[in-house]
Amino acid sequence: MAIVEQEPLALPAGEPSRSARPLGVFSRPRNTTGLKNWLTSVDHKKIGIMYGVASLFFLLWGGVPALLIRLQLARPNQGLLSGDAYNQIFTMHGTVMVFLVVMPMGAAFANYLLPLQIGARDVAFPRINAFSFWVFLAGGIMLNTSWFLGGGPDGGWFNYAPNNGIAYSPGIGIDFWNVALMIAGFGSLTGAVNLITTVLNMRAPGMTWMRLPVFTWMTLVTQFLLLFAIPVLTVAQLLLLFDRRFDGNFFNVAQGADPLLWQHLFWIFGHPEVYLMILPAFGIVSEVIPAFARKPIFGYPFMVFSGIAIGFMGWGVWAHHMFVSGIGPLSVTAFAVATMFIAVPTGVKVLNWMATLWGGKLILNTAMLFSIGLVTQFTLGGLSGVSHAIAPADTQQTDTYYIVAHFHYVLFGGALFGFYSGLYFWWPKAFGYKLNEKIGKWNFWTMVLGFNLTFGPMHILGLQGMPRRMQTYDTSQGFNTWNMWATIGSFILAFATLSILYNALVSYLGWRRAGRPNPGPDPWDARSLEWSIQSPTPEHNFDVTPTVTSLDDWWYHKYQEDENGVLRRVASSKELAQPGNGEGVHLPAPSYWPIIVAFSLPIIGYGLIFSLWLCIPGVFLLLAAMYGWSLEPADDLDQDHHSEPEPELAQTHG
Amino acid sequence: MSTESMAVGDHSTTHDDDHEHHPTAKTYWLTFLALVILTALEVAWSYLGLSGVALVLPLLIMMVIKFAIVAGVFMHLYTDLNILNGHWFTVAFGIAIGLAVSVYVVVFAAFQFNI
Amino acid sequence: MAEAIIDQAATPVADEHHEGHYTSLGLSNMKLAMWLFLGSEVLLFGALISTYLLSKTRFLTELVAGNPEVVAGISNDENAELVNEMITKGSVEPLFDIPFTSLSSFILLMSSLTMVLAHKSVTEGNYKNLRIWLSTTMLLGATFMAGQVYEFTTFYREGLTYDGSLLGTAFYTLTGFHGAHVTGGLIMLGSLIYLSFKGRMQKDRAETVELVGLYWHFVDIVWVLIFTIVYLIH
Amino acid sequence: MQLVKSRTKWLAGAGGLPVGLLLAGCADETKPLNTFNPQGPRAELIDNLIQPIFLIAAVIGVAVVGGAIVLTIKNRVKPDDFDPDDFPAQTHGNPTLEWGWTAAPAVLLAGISVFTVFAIWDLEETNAPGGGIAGGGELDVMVIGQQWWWEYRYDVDGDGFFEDVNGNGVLNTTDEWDPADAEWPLEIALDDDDVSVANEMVIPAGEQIDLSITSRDVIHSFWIPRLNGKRDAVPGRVHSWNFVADTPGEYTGWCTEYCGLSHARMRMNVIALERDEFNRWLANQSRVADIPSEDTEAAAGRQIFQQQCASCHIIWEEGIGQDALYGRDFEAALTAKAAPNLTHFATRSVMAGAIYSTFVGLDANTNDLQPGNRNDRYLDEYLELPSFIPEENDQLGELRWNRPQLKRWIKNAPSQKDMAPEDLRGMPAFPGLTDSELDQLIAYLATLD
Amino acid sequence: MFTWGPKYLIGLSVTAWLAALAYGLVTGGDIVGVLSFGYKGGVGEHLGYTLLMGAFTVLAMLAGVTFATRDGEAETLARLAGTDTVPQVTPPTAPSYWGLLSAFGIACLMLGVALTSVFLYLGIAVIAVVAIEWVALAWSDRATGDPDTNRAIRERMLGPIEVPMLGAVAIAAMMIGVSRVFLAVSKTGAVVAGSIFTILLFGTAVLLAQTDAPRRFISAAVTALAVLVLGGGVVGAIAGEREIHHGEEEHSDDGETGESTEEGLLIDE
Ligand code: HEA
Ligand code: HEA
Ligand code: HEC
Ligand code: CUA
Ligand SMILES: [Cu+2]
Repeated sequence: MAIVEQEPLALPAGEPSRSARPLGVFSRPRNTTGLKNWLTSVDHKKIGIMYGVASLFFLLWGGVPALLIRLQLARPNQGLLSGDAYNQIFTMHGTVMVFLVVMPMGAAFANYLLPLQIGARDVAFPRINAFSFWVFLAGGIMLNTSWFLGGGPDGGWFNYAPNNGIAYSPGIGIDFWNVALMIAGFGSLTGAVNLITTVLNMRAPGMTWMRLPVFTWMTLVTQFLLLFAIPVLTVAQLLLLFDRRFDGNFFNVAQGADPLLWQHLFWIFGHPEVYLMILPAFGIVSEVIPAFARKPIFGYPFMVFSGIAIGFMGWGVWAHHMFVSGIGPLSVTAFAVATMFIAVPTGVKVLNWMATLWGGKLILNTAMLFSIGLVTQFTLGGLSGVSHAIAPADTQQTDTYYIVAHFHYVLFGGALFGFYSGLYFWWPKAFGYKLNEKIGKWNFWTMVLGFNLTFGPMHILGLQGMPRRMQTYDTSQGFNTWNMWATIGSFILAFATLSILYNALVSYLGWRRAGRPNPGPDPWDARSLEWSIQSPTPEHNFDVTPTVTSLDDWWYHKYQEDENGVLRRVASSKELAQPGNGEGVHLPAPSYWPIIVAFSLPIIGYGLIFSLWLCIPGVFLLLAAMYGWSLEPADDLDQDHHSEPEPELAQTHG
Repeated sequence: MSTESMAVGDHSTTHDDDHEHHPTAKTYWLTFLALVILTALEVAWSYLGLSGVALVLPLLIMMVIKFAIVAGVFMHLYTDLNILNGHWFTVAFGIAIGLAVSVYVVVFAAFQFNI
Repeated sequence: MAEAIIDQAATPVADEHHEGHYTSLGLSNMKLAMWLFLGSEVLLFGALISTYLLSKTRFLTELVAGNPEVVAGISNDENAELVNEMITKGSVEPLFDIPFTSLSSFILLMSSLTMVLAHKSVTEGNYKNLRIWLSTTMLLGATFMAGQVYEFTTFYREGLTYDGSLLGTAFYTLTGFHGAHVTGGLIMLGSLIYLSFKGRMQKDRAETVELVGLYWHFVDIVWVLIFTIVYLIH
Repeated sequence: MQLVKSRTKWLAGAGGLPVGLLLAGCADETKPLNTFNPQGPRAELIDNLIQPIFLIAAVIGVAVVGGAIVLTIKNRVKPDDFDPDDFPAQTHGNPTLEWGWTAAPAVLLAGISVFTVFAIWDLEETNAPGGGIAGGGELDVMVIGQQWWWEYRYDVDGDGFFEDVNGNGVLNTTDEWDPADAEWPLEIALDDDDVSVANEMVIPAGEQIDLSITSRDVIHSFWIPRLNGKRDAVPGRVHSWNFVADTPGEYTGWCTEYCGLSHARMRMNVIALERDEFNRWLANQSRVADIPSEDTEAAAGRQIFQQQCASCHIIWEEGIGQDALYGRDFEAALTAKAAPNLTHFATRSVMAGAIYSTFVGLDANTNDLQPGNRNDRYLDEYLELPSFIPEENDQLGELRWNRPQLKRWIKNAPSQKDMAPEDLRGMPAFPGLTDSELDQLIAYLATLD
Repeated sequence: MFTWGPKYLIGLSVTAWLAALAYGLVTGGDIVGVLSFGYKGGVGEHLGYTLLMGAFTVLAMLAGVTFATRDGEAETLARLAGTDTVPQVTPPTAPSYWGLLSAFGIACLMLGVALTSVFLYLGIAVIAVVAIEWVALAWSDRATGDPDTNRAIRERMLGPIEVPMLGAVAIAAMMIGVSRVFLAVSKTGAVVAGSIFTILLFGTAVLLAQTDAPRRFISAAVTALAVLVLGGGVVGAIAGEREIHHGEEEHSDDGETGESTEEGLLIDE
């Protein structure tokens, strides 16, 4: 796979460019705007935005089932959803939220920001980048088509064996879950390879390890987690695929199989997965808080190393999801203790953020509020996490709403709050206008209210014994009151979740009405390199690759300490920022192949589910497209370069 | 991972193949010979009718040596090691192997002992 | 393409003079990416090998214990002797044909040698030998695959069906996956040969050969593991 | 165990109270699944462990959240006061501090982990080998989950239940054999003395019950919150677990591992009785069923039962040996073949995955899924349950057989509980049964006391 | 005037028609029914008959169309239109064997309908290949005025499909061929054959790499190997698999069972 991006498969060096301009789809896409451009773009910024749009869409799409769950559970013995429908709905809710919302949202920020923060022109492999996105989207769409093609998966998001077997889930929903996530996972994997290479190899001169912005660091750790975790999930899914589709026996107890194998494989992936969901948000917060506290991040090295530590420790705790699975007291002991200690590096992060707030001059705009929101809400979720780590206590807590409360506090109160913060923070960089602060504050406060009202009661419900994944309950169990509150909260939360879209719309219209004023390169007076270029980011990113001399280099271009050690502004952002004219800059050309390759995979996927015959055209298309890809030079040799009269520069690329 | 050496690396450029000192053909042939001998030894060992640790341990050791030889010589990890910062290949691969071995050994232990 | 982006605008002219391009680590992007990819493959094969080991252990325990379903799953009309032997030995060894698999391992090791020689040839600009070694590698790989086909057919005939037993499922999945990787490598080798005949695989493209080589050696390494863990430690 | 108890006690004393207050209303009888209402030493052990930890967590939580809020309010700059050239002190960090707050939680957690580890091992403790039920020391129960009800098998004669495929039917009451070592598939050797009941587990109070938990199909989880935490029922594995109920009473639970369609309707009931009451109960359960005399309604019902129901349900009668049981080997795929043993169905207070009461007050006659009056039930009434059944002209508030619900169930079980009988999971509907036939069936079931 | 397009199509359609008649009759139709499209009397097996008759109809119509347009032949068309100048014609990009191959494919298809499904699949495969290749070729022939460019375009379009497919076919042929040999000989025989083959392969490679072998030599070596593999495969396939079941080696050592002699025979072949 990896060789396809290789230029050597193109014309040899020095060979003059062909004069032919073939027709139709076989010529390279040239559009720089419009739908066709979005479909064929290899620009990391456009891809980042597409990731963002897709995951926001899926947030709503995954929120609808959540609301249905809450409606069903608002009162005892409701009949809104049948058992079957309920099972599909919570499974899809969890799956969509994890795989199609939080993960791609992390990828959105990573894609948009990584090259900018390290001073690069694009990621290492732009076409693979496009491929990663499209393959994620293809997988996501395919997963959701299950609704129309015979029913959604009903195994829960961790889909334990043998309940996921064909005997217990005879529909095709689980096959969709299986195959579609395998496809989406492939995108994450290629994305990880790409982004790691980018960070390792494409940093601007002087951008040493200890000068990387914290967000970049956290994303790097995240991508390593993906790189190593995805294949484990893939294997679990392959085993399931072979069991379900080809009568394998991996989870066939009658043949001596042990169903716990699935749990081990899934959670070896699953636990790193939860950290890779939170680390990008941690990175975002570590950028936002210093910017608006107007002081550097407290304890940069500790922030970095605790992130790395979380990444490593995340690999040693998976069986805390299996405390009651019967893995034996020795394993339980080991994993319980290991799990508890993950609170240490995480605590370092939390306390360092607090120390950054300490003595700062805080500008409490929406982005900052959401970041502080993360610090508080995540901590609550983390603390309940530690209480799960007390294995004996977890035998009471596991599979109750107490767990549901925990993971919504860390996922929504952590990851999503962080992402919202990031959206408000980087919106002007990406789109050239700020989001409305007033609506933003509404957004934040309704979110905090709705969030705590929804998930706070779940702590109590869980400890009062309400199991999760319950289609309904009885009055005699005493769950009525808090469930009602949670349902009310969830609608406030839905309103809050939606309001960022409303905000975007209102802000855009207002901005247009005001004659599209430019917010300037550095609207927040922030610290990292992406603020040293114009907003919205020019297509080529940097006119001139910056040379970095310190952490927060951009900040120290603007401000320097005078002889008294007092920080003084030496120049304005406007003067310092790169003007954004990309003379002579050579950009990778758009390509059709990534999207074609990406969408050939679901064809194979449908084939695996419905009829193997369908795999034949799928594989055919895949092979052909991969070949087309590798024969296509990464640069469009025929294309004129930006404002350069003589078309051919190809020969310089040996 | 000293910050120092990385900082130096930051200013380097790609080393062309001419600058890399890949092994000579002779080294490759000798490596191959070693691999063949090890394989033969492995097979022979498996025919001794041993069992338990006596069977498994030597086989595993030989396996690891073969693994290391292929990775080191054929995949140039040994030579790439010498290049400034080239240990990133080894780091990436090494983390992977370390993670895989430890994680899967733990899984296996959990099943084996079930305690 | 990498160069397009790394084509650091700061020094556009200088770039024309040296072949390598600026990267922070001084390593090639492609090579780094390949190693990262291989790292992730380590986890993949690790999981598959672990699954195999676990499944085999469980299968043997049940078989020796005489679990009728498990016995029925591996038995066919003719292999009573084989099944008995497996039960008495408590091992899957009777199934295997170690001499033949040793030959397979040997073939794959040999193909690693020819692969590395191919790379050497291309760095030396010896395109004839490049083609010879690439083709030999590919033919050896195909021979290995022929051996797999042979082995699968034999095992199947001997009663080890894919769906009949846990062992069968795990064995065919693991070796099949390795086989799929070999096949992928064969396709890459085929492309290299094709490009070489088209005159597009020259000295300055040596890295491509090296990358395919990395992949190929990795697949070989996996076989080193499988051979020892699956076949010899039965 | 002792060690942990003594150490956690003082912690609990210090921490338990405020936390208890914090979760006010938790220890409330109307919440039968409450984890803060331990009724046995196992649950208490867990409770004592977690209460102080909740307290610590609460303190940290309040400190962090409160701290963040205070810092935010204190340090915020009003937009009007904002002066871009007025900087706060540019602190880059303070390694001493940071090492401090790395070490402090680590030390705290190390302390907590000591208690945790002890508790983990304490919970695993199974009974010392003893003389079986007859000796009055202990009770071994095998708990078998399946979609979507529980079966309990009592080892009455104390010879152990299990034979593995090698025929190693060894006592699980001795040290020598751990059920976890059993080879799959297990066969369950029920002797004539042993007892099999569904959905409702009856135990002697104050005695440790050793459970061997397994499953016939998918993973379930056995959980009686007031007695102990949960343990998964995994097919192919036998997990040991145990609990003690301090006082007689009813303890409810819920299957807590997602197990498909009717996971929400797979609950369990444990009734703890005084020892002598328990003995009485056990003696009754060990009996075979009476055969109704000819020409009664019940006899007609028995006829129908044998035609329609006996393919899945067993009722032990004179002459039907216990080893003629269905499910002597239970395999993953045998789901529907395993249906509740109905020999003493009329003595149960719950049915169908413990979602329905088998007896209700008069006012609840027409209301399905209305077990509210379960709270009105008394244990002596439970014991007298069979005698309530045939009464005519009940007084208001008196309990009687839940005929309407039972009728609905037999007529069309899948409409009462999500099931997939077409995939052999659950009980099918019998649309062909007429009203009078249903009455006859129920009359027959009512004789099964 | 008949150009070769309609000629070819008419030929094909007649073949299809005859095949349909034959098929209908063979599978139990009567002559009237077969001739009258089943209007009166039976046509035998319906599906096959319908398919073949359908093929006939389509081909006949195509023949009509090409005849009417004079096969798009420039000269003829010009004459028909009465123009003086013949439109400029670009020479074809590559010689086309596709017509021939498609006839072969259709023949296979018909045989497949009538005889065994192996031919049917082969026919479908051939026709699919032809369809893709021919369309691409025809299109690229008219893409630009420059035959070289046209060839380049054709390669650019079809290379991605052709090269991996051909590669896959080659690899598959090798895998099947060699494995057939292994399967035909005895267990030890497989090891021996494998070793010999490998050493041969490797030895040839080493020799070729060492010496300055002329091109012809290399071609010869490659051809020899290919023949060896394919020939061996065919022979092996014809010989069939040896009796595989466990313990054969022991048996043959004893030399007392029937299988061992059979095995010996197989090796002899
Ligand atoms: C973003 C995702 C995310 C994050 C970051 C975490 C973080 C943590 N999680 Fe969570 N977890 C999930 C997502 C996440 N989790 C999900 C989705 C599930 C359910 C899966 C399912 O079943 O569906 C789950 C389930 C889960 C379980 C299994 C429960 C069960 O099913 O029985 C456990 C058990 O140990 C656990 C523990 C922890 C711990 C110890 C942390 C720690 O990392 C938290 C550390 C943070 C803090 C502790 C707060 C800050 C620290 C300080 C202020 C310092 C001082 C603190 C102390 C000294 C205590 N989690
Ligand atoms: C990031 C992850 C994430 C997020 C954001 C959420 C968000 C929410 N989740 Fe969920 N949740 C999970 C991850 C997440 N969840 C996971 C992993 C599970 C476990 C699944 C399993 O057990 O397998 C779970 C399970 C889960 C349960 C338990 C179900 C059960 O066990 O039976 C519940 C119950 O209340 C719940 C509720 C909610 C609610 C009310 C929200 C709210 O935040 C939702 C807010 C609402 C919206 C975002 C909708 C806004 C849109 C509209 C109002 C409509 C407009 C529509 C269009 C334009 C199309 N979630
Ligand atoms: C195909 C198998 C099958 C048949 C036939 C069948 N049942 Fe059932 N029955 C079940 C299963 C399975 C359950 C458990 C359902 C559950 O609770 O999830 C059950 C539960 C019950 C219960 C509740 C038992 C308890 O202890 O909870 C009663 C009473 C009952 N069946 C009566 C009948 C009667 C009367 C008939 C015949 C008219 C009948 N069944 C026929 C499978 C069957
Ligand atoms: Cu059984 Cu959930
Ligand atoms: Cu976890």
